[in-house]
This record gives sequence, C-alpha cells and structure tokens, in this order.
Amino acid sequence: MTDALLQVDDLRVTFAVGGREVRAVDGISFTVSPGATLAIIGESGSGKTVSCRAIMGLLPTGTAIGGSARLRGTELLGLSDAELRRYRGSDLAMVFQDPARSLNPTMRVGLQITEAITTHRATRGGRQSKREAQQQAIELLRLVRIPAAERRFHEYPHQLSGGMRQRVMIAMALACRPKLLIADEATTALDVTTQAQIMELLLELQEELGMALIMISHDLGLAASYADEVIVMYAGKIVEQAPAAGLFGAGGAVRMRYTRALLDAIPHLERPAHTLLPVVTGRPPDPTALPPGCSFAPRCQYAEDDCRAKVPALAEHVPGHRWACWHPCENGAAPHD
Amino acid sequence: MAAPLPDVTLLGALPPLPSLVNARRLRAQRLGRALRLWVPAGILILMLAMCFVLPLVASLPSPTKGDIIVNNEPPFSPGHWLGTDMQGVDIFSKLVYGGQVAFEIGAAVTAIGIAIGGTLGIIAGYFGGSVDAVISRVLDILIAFPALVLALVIAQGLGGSEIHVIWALSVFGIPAVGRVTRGATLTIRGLPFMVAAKLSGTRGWRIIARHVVPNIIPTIVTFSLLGVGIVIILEGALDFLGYGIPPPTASWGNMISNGQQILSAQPEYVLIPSIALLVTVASLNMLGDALRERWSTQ
Amino acid sequence: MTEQAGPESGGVPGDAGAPQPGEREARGPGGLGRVPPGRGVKGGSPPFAGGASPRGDGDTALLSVRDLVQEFIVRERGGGKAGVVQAVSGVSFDVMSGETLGIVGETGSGKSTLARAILQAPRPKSGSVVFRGTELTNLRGGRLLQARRHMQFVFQDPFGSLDPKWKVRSIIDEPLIAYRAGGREARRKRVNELLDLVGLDPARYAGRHPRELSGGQAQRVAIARAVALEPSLIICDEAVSSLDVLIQAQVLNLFEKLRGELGLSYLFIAHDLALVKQVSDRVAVMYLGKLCEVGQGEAVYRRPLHPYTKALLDSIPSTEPGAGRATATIEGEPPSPINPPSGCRFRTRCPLATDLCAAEEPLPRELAPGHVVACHFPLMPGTSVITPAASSGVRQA
Amino acid sequence: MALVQQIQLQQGEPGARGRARRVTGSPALRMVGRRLLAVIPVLIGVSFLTFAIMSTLPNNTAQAILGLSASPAAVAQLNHSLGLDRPFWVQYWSWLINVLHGNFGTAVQGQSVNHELAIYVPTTLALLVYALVVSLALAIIVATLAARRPNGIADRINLTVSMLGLSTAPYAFAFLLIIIFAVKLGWFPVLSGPVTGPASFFRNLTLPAASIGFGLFAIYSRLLRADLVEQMQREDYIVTAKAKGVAPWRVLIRHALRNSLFNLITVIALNLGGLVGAVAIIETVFQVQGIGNDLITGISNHDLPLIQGITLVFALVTVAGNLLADILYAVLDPRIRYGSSTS
Repeated sequence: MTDALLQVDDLRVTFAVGGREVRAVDGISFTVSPGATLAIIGESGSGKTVSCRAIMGLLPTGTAIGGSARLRGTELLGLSDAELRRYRGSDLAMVFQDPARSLNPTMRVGLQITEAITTHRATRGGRQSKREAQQQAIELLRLVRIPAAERRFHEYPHQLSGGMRQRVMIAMALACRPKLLIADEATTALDVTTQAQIMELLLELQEELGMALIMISHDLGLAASYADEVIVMYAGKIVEQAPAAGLFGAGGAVRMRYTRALLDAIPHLERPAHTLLPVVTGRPPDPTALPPGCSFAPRCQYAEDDCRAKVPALAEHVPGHRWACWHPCENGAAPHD
Repeated sequence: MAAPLPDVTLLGALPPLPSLVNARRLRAQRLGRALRLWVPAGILILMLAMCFVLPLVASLPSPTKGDIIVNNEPPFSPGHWLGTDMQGVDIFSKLVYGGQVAFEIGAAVTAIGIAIGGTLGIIAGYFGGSVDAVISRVLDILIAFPALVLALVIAQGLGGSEIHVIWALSVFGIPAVGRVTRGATLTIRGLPFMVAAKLSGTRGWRIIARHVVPNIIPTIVTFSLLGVGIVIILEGALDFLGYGIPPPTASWGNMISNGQQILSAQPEYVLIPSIALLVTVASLNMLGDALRERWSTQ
Repeated sequence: MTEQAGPESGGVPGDAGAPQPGEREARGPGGLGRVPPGRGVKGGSPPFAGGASPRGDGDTALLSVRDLVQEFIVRERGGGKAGVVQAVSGVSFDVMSGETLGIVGETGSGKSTLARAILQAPRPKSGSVVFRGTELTNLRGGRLLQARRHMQFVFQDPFGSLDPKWKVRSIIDEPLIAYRAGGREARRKRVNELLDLVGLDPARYAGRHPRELSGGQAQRVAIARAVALEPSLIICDEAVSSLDVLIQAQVLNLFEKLRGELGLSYLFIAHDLALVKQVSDRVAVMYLGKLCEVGQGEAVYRRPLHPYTKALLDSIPSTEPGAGRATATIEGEPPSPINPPSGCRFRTRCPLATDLCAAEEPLPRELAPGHVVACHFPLMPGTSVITPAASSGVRQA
Repeated sequence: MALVQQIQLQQGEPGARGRARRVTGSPALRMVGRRLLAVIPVLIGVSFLTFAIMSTLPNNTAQAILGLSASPAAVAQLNHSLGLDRPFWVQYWSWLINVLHGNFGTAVQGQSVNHELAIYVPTTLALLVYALVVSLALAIIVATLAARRPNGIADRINLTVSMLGLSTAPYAFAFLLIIIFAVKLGWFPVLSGPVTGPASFFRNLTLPAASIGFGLFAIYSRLLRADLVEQMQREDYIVTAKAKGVAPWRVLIRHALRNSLFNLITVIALNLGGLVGAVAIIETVFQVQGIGNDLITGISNHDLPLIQGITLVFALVTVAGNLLADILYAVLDPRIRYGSSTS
C-alpha cells in the first residue's frame, strides 16, 4: 500500500460562480498503483474532471481546493505553480476530450511536441539540441503509430483527422515518459471505430512504458472493457469503487443503486428493440444545494428515511469493493428483473 | 489496490464539510456586478436630469446672452458657480444647454442608424445571397469613406443646424449599425432554433420579427450605447471645426473650440466641457460593458 | 472589407482523412449508384427500400427516398471554391407507417445532411423524396409547408433548437400558430396537453425560458413541439446524444411511449449502434454518403453482412457479461467526402478489399429477406442462408 | 414500384476541377487576388458618392473662386469653362478618366491636386503610421501584462486608463497635451511645423500622434485583453499547454497572443476609416501640414477636385489596410494558408 503512485485523500473543490458556492468535488479519496488502469465514471457535473484537474493544478485561480494528493509521497496540492510545473507534463500528463480544440491551431504539431520535451529538459538534466528534441518528437509520433511521422511533424492540426490529432495529443503527453496519464474523456469526441483504435493504443503504450492510466469517462462500457479498477462518482462524491471484474461480467455485482441505474439505462445490443429502459426520474442535484442525506436519494426508488437524513459513507463492505449506500442491491441481482 | 478505510458506516453520516469559499468574496462579487451597472446608469440619469429637467424647474441664466461686465469670471463666483466666458455668458448654463444638444443628436443619430442601418443589416444577414452582396458592398463603401469627411461635406453644404448635423452624422451611424446588425443576424441565422422555427411552419417576416430581432437586441443595445458616445464626440468635432451647431447656440464642441483661444491663460474653458464630455461618454461605455456582461452570462 | 469567419468559411463538416488525389479519375465505368434493372432485387421492392414492415402494412411507404444526392460547395476565406463535399450520394430507402428506421453512421457519413435533405432544408441536389404520396422536392412555399406538416424534426442540441428568448409555452405554440391550429384558448389547452404528454407539469414549466430547463427537459419541450401537429413521422437527428445516460433513457422511453400513443414513425439517426438498435425496427448503416447495409435490427446485429457493420459492432465496448473487450478491427478513419474513394467507398479501410472494390461500385443486394448489403464480398458467403435468429424479425415491446 | 435507381451525374468533372486548382496556386494567393478585384468597385463607389454629394449640395465652385460679389454672368462663364455646367455623370466620367491617367485635376486655387497630394500625403501617412505603430505596440505589451493576472493591479490600471482613452474626444485630449507638454513643459511646439528629418518628425508629430493614439491604444488594449483572458480561460489548447508544464508567460505569449491577433487585426482594419477622420481633426488642431488639414480647407472652399483627390487617398488607405489585414490573416493562420479543409 505504501508504494502507491498517486494517493488522493479527502479531496474537495469549491468554486464561486456568480456569487454562489458550487461544491464540485466533495471529499473523495482513491489510490492509483503504478501501472494500473483506473476508470472514473460519472455523468456531467459529477466532479470527475474537476478532481483530476485539481490534482494537475489546472483549475482557475480562485478555486478553493482542500485535502491531499500525493504523487509518490510528494504533496501536490498547495504547491506553487512553478513547483507544480515540474511534475506537470513530466510525471503527470493529460489527454483531453476534444482533440480539435486541444491543439494550438497556429502551431505545427511537431513544435507542440518538442515544446513538451524542451520545457522539462532543465529539470531532467542535460541540455538537448533542437535537433535532438525534434528527433525525439518524430519518434514519439511513430510510437503513437502515426504514418509518415516526418511529414506530419511539419503539419498543422487542421491538416490531421480527429483520430490523428488525438494521437498527437498522446504523443505530446508521453513526451517525458509520465508515470501517470490522465485521459479525460479522451475518446468521447471520436467515432466508435477510432475510439477502439485509440484505446488499444493507450493500453499498449501503458504496458510498454509501465505508466498508470486514469480514464475519465461517462461510458461504463469503456470502463468494463478497458479498466482494472472502476470508481463511480455522483454529485461530487465517490459512490462505488471496485475492480472492473467485481462490477461487470459473469462474476461481478453492482451494489450501489446509482451505478445499477446507470448500467440499466445504457442501451445494449442484446436488448430487444422497443423495450422500455429501466429509468430513474429527476436529474442530478443542484451542486449549490445538495440534499442533506444521500445525494441520489431524491431519485432512488429504494430510498428510505435514513437515506434522506444521513450521508452514507464509502466503506469497504467486501474486500476490494467499496460502496456508499444504506440499502445496496443484493449481490448479483439486478433489481429491475 | 486501495488502502482500506476504517469502516465508518457505524459512525453514521460524515460530518459536513466546512465551506471553502469566503462568504465576503461572494458578496463582493455580487456587489461589484451591481455597481458596474448602476454607477454609470446613475451618472447618466443625473446628467440627463441636469440637462433636461433642471432648466424646467430652475431659472438658469441665458446660455447665449451674457453681461459683458461679468465676463471671464472664475469658477465658484457668486451667481455663476462655473464662472462666465469672455462674453459674460454663464458657463454652467452653456454646459446644460450644450448637453441637451449632445444628447439629442446622439440619440437621434443612433435612432436613425438603428432604423435604417439595422433594417438593412437584418435584411442582408437574413436573406443572404445577392441581397447581402449589394447591401454589404454599399456598407463597405460607406465605411471605406472617411465618415467625418462626408459629414463635413454635408454639414458644410447644408449649413449648420442641429438637424443637418444629425443627417451628416447618420452617414457614420447607418453603416456602423448596419454592419453590426448584419453580423449578429448571420450568427443567429446559423443557429438550430432558426431551422426549428422554419420547420415549425413559421415563415419570412414573422421569423425576423419574432426570432431574429429579439435575439439581436442585446447586441444592438450595447452597440448603440457605445454609438451614442461616439456620436457625441463626433458632434463636438463638427462644432469644433466650425461645421456643427452655429455659434451663439451652446454646444460642448463650441465651448471647447472657443476655449482654444485662451488655452494657456484659462484652461478651464476647455477643461469643463471636456470633462462633461468624458463623463458622459465614459458612462455610456461602462453601461454598455455592464449590460454586455450581464447578457452574456445569462 | 474583412469578414468574420462566416458559416461558409469553415472547414469541411466533420472530420476527414488524408487527401486522395487522382482517385477520382479511377472511377469505374458504372458511374454513381447505377443499378441495372432487376439485378439483385427480389419481389419488386427496390434495394434498401425495406421490404415488409413489422406491422405488415408494407405496401405503401410513409416516406420513400430515392437516389437522394446532396452536395455542398466548400468555400475558402475570400469566397473561392475549395471543393465539393459529396455528403449524400444516391441514398434510397423507405420508412413504413408505424415503423422506426434507424440510421447509423460515424462523423462525416452524411447522416445529418440526409435528414435535412429529406426535410428540404436545404433542398437536395437531386433525387426524390415522397412523403405520404407527395413528392416534396418540387414543392415550394406554402405547399411544401403543408406537405411537411406531418413530418417533424428533433435536433441534437436541445438548447440550441429552442429560441432562448421564448417561453416554453410559445415554443410549443409556434407550430400551432403557423398552421392555424385553433383559436387562442384551444391552443392553450393543446399546449398544456402536450406538456403533460412529454411529462412536464404545465403549471411549472409553461412559463419558463429554455435556460431555466435541464437538458432533458429542454429536449422534452422540443419533442412536444415536434408532436404538436400530430405528425406521422418524426426525424430524430442525434436527438439523445448530448444527454447524460440516465436522462437519455428517460427521453428514449418517451419516444417509445409516443410511438405507441400517437402511432408515430421515426427516422432515428445516431452514431451509436446500440442506441439505434434499441429503438429501431430496421437499421441502415451509412458510410461516407452511402448506405452499405439495411436490415432488421436483430439481423444486422447478429449477422452483419458488411465488413464495416462488423467493424462497428466489434468496436463497441459493452458492460454485458461475456461481451469481451472491444477491438479495433479496421484501421484509419473515413476519407474525405470531398474526394471519396472510387468503387466501394469503404475499400480503403476494408480488410477484404480487392481490385474489384476499387474498380466497381458494389450494388445493393438483398441476401436475405429484407436484409440488403452493398458489398462485393459480404461476410456471409452463399447468401441466401438465413439463420432463424436473423429471420425472426423484431420483437415488439 | 420502380426498380431502377436513376443515375445522377454530378455536375462538373472532378478531375478537371482538381487540375484547375493546382494551376491557380495557393488559396492565400487567390484570396489576395480576389480582394484586389473587390477594391475597384469600392474605390469607384467612394469617388462616385463624393461626386454625387458634392454636386447635389447647394454651393458651387465658381462662386467660391470668384467670391460672393461676382456677377451671375461671370459665375456662369467660369462654370462653363470649368465644365461644371455639363450633366453630372459626364463630369464624373471625365474626372474618372483623368484619374485613371494619374491626373487628379486642378484645385480651386489653381494648383494641381497631384502636387498638393505629393506634398501632404507623406506627412499624413507618417503621422498615421506613427500613431498606429506606437499605440499598437503599447497595447500589445499592456494587454499581455494585464491578461497575466485578470483583475490584478496591472489589469485594473489598464482597464481604467483605456476606459478614459475610449471616452475622451481626441481634440479635447489634444488640448490637454498642449497645455502640459507644449505650454507648461515646453517639450514640443504648440503648432507643428513642417517635417524635415527624424528630429523634426518626433518634435512635430509626437503630440498629434499621441492625441490620435490614445483612443487607438484604448480600443486595441481592451480588445486584446478581453480576447487573451477569454482564451486563457476557455480554450482547450491553453489547458493543454499548461498541462505540458509550459510556463505561464510562455503560454500567454506563444499560445494565446498569436491566436488573439486575428480579432485585433480585424478591428484595426475596420477602424481605419474612422482613423483618417480623426487625423483630419488633429491636423487642424496642431496645424500639421497634411492632407487632413488640407481637406478641411478644401471643404470650406467647396473645392471639389481637391476633396475628391483626398477622399480617394483616404479610401485607398482604408482599402489597402483591409487588404493588408487579409494578407496578415493568411500569414498568421495556417488554416487559410493551406486551404480551409483537411484535404
């Protein structure tokens, strides 16, 4: 347990928007081991992106951040921007949702990659010539399986397709061989065939380079297909956490009611056409006025008085499987069947 | 693997997290937002009241005829709290009546700009194609034309009077509003709700009246506030060059122009109308900014 | 004068791959989508035109689209012509009364353009769209408006499709006013009924502006507007794609409910195959402006005939037990619709492609009843073998 | 039911189109060519408009030349010899033909307009460029400093100063400058003399340029500041750059500034028309020997050939500025340089 790569404890993030307080992340804790793949799943506004940006120090100034995030023992929260920059891009790297908007449109892609390399060369010791950085960037482009890497090096983002742009983003993120790569909805804007290509690439690279991967997504299918461990977030809190095999597939069992609802609401190819989907009513709570008890209670058909009064803690009820629910689903049984 | 947490279910609910946002900062945010809107609005209301209401309720000295005996009185003189000019005319009175002219011209030119330029802009932006090509080219020509030159030529040809100044400055106002309106209409035209409206069966002018116009009004209003400011400055420029409001009539431009002659001796003749101009235009600009901020965050 | 980047100065809609100069000249002699009479077609029904509907009244189609072609000129800054996007290139299909036809396609496949072309907004370049027996492509003004009354549309972006300055009541009232559907009081009652129908309390929501709604509520308002004139067909273009999973399920169920209560047909367009299959009787797969496979939902999913459909299915990550990991079975991304490949448009990424695929465009063939594919080498050799699972059709909910 | 799918031959031969494209060269070049063509109707329109307005206004050149006491017969005589009694469009046509031959005609006082322009245009252009370059440079520096910390001290000072600049009438500001720098400090002359060399350029044109430049600086710095702040907060590529560990200053300058320049260029080009108007006023205040000052004189004399010539020069400056802006777009934006599409 001591060799955790990233240890997040009681992370809290609060914004002030238009004179109102928004609790985006409300006390979450998790650990990422070296080389592991963690999926953080949640709907929009659940706090999944904000928590990762808080760790990277990428939130706008004026955001209140509490708790702790330690990268191999080094506390990241509260570091000055200059100190944090030593980790950003070198130990911690990030790939974003929309590759069309995440690359600078007026800068050649090669230069954007070499920038990532040269930014950290002082801290990595040893000066590199521009040529070396360029050579390294072309190798990175090859690493992410971009054909004709030398030619692509000199092109602008608009000359690349969506999938190619995301590969460039990955190449840029890998420039300093990070220990942890955060992929924030990295495949959401891509077509499903491209998504499969990019996910396979990411997993191959992860194995090759031995880095840990945090996948942020709204897609449970993606988590089931590619992650080791899954965290489900709702209204700024972790509501369930388990190994992927413990949630999905033959031996898995979802326990938290929200995760169950999420799983049931996804259209499956196996489901006959025109069947009604099991749905929960309502919408996520207003982050400026969270309910006193379980955040999901107002939408949960199994909610009882205790759910509305007290917040259930996220506790490890089964080894490796944690959930925050007063009345969890029975083991293995889907409530709607 | 995750470090096991102590099983806290037995403890019941977690303690509520302390608020991380400073309540004072939240209040300051809200206050700043309100002030940015109401301070310039208040100043403008005061200025308008001073120019249009004050002459009705208080008897001000004549803004055109003065007593030569009390000429060149410094500010804070008895009876003339901003002093008098070379002809002994009360400066405060000139300021008030000059302000009337400035506001009237600013409002009229902007109104003409919105009426003609706005209509042209909407038509060009909404119908596109060759209609747009023709209107845009005409606006292009008017914009490539140095507006002040045209205004001067017109003002000189027609002779100085308030109504002529209004027509002359409209040459500037119409293409400016037209271009802004056209841009805003183009933006609106591309939005899905316009397609939705057409598919719902709404047609032609009704779409313009009910969908386009309400959605470009914020743009036009904020631009008009800036426009009134620019027009007031330009009106002063015409006066200043001698093609505006003909002299004995009070106007801020005339006051600045007249003060030029005794600039080094009595700079306050230039400073007083200049400050009035500055305060008015700045309030208009700030009000426009505040409204834009408000509407864009909606 | 300098222009702000207008709608015309942008790039090609959607993503596109590497340029393919010179391939245009290599186009096969067959031309575009030529189908010799009688070839590959059974029982008098045109290819892709959808055989028997699950409800059995398949003689006259509600919507019949033939050889629809839509192109856009891409302009560069300054107005020069940069190329022609062949967004939709000869698409034909039928939608039967009471049927839901799903159209699946990736970015740049032309599925949204297809939807707009059917609505004549903008008018397609060529081809025919017959809705309830009326040809729409040569109608204008009021006649088109009347013909389109029974065909409504639900957009992807729920907020974008609602005028931000209007209240919910006026938004739903808009088609009623435009088609002069009753007096003030009657319309008022109707709006309340419609809000009830889509599950929004009129007392709470009628007076709100779109910004005071959530995404799901906004989409319900858009749906209420779409069904206000009691249409027979609703075209949904990615109508739930921007919604969160739980809200998406609510809206999908609403579509199902309205289908039952109002006897609606849907043309349901989306990029998510599982989603499309969930709501559709028949599914059509679109690639680079052309349909490559059409069939009953179950058949397409259990026995995909086109290599592209197979690749799509393999790429979908699933939470189902035993689904296995999603795999990338095809390389690269779709080429540019400005310069589509000769012959079969999928051939540049197809693992089975041969010289034939480059030379000759594959014609749609009905390899099983109602299951049509445009491929020289469909995945089920021997063609007429149909498994029970595939022919069992679609179960009704 | 019809079985046959009709062939729809697409219009135009795609192969031929491709070849044509290669021949005509890069999109940027063709864009500039297209712009150059569009300049002509604008210039013709501007000159026509001046001509039309001048001709319809109740005043006439002959009267201006001969003075108010001239007899009607003498006025008619001069009108005839000047060709002013010909129909309006005939006059315009002959003027246009002359201009195409490089001859702008003769001014009321008898001197050649070409000569006038040759004397006055360089001074005015120098003043214009001086004001533009200095205010632009200052605006870029100040806006970048301000955008580094939105709502910080630099930002607040900039916002206040630029609000003043935006709201100040240039002629009133000119008087303030005269009071301080010419009357009180004596660093510059109250009225500008002729420009003869670099030293006299700075001595004579600094105050006029500052009077014009203050407003320009205000517009540019506000716009650029807003754009930079917006980009730093909204654009994903800024987040990407930060996530790479790039230093804040470098993010601001290397990533945000370049992408912000597009809006700035648009506004500069749009403002040129108004700018030349401001030059006319400021030249009058300082008595700079430029075409603005000359124009005011021309207007008071109702000197049609002179006004026509100067207006055309002004319009040319505006149009050339816009063309330059388009070229700059192409230089700065690879999406234009390499065509707008991915193919």
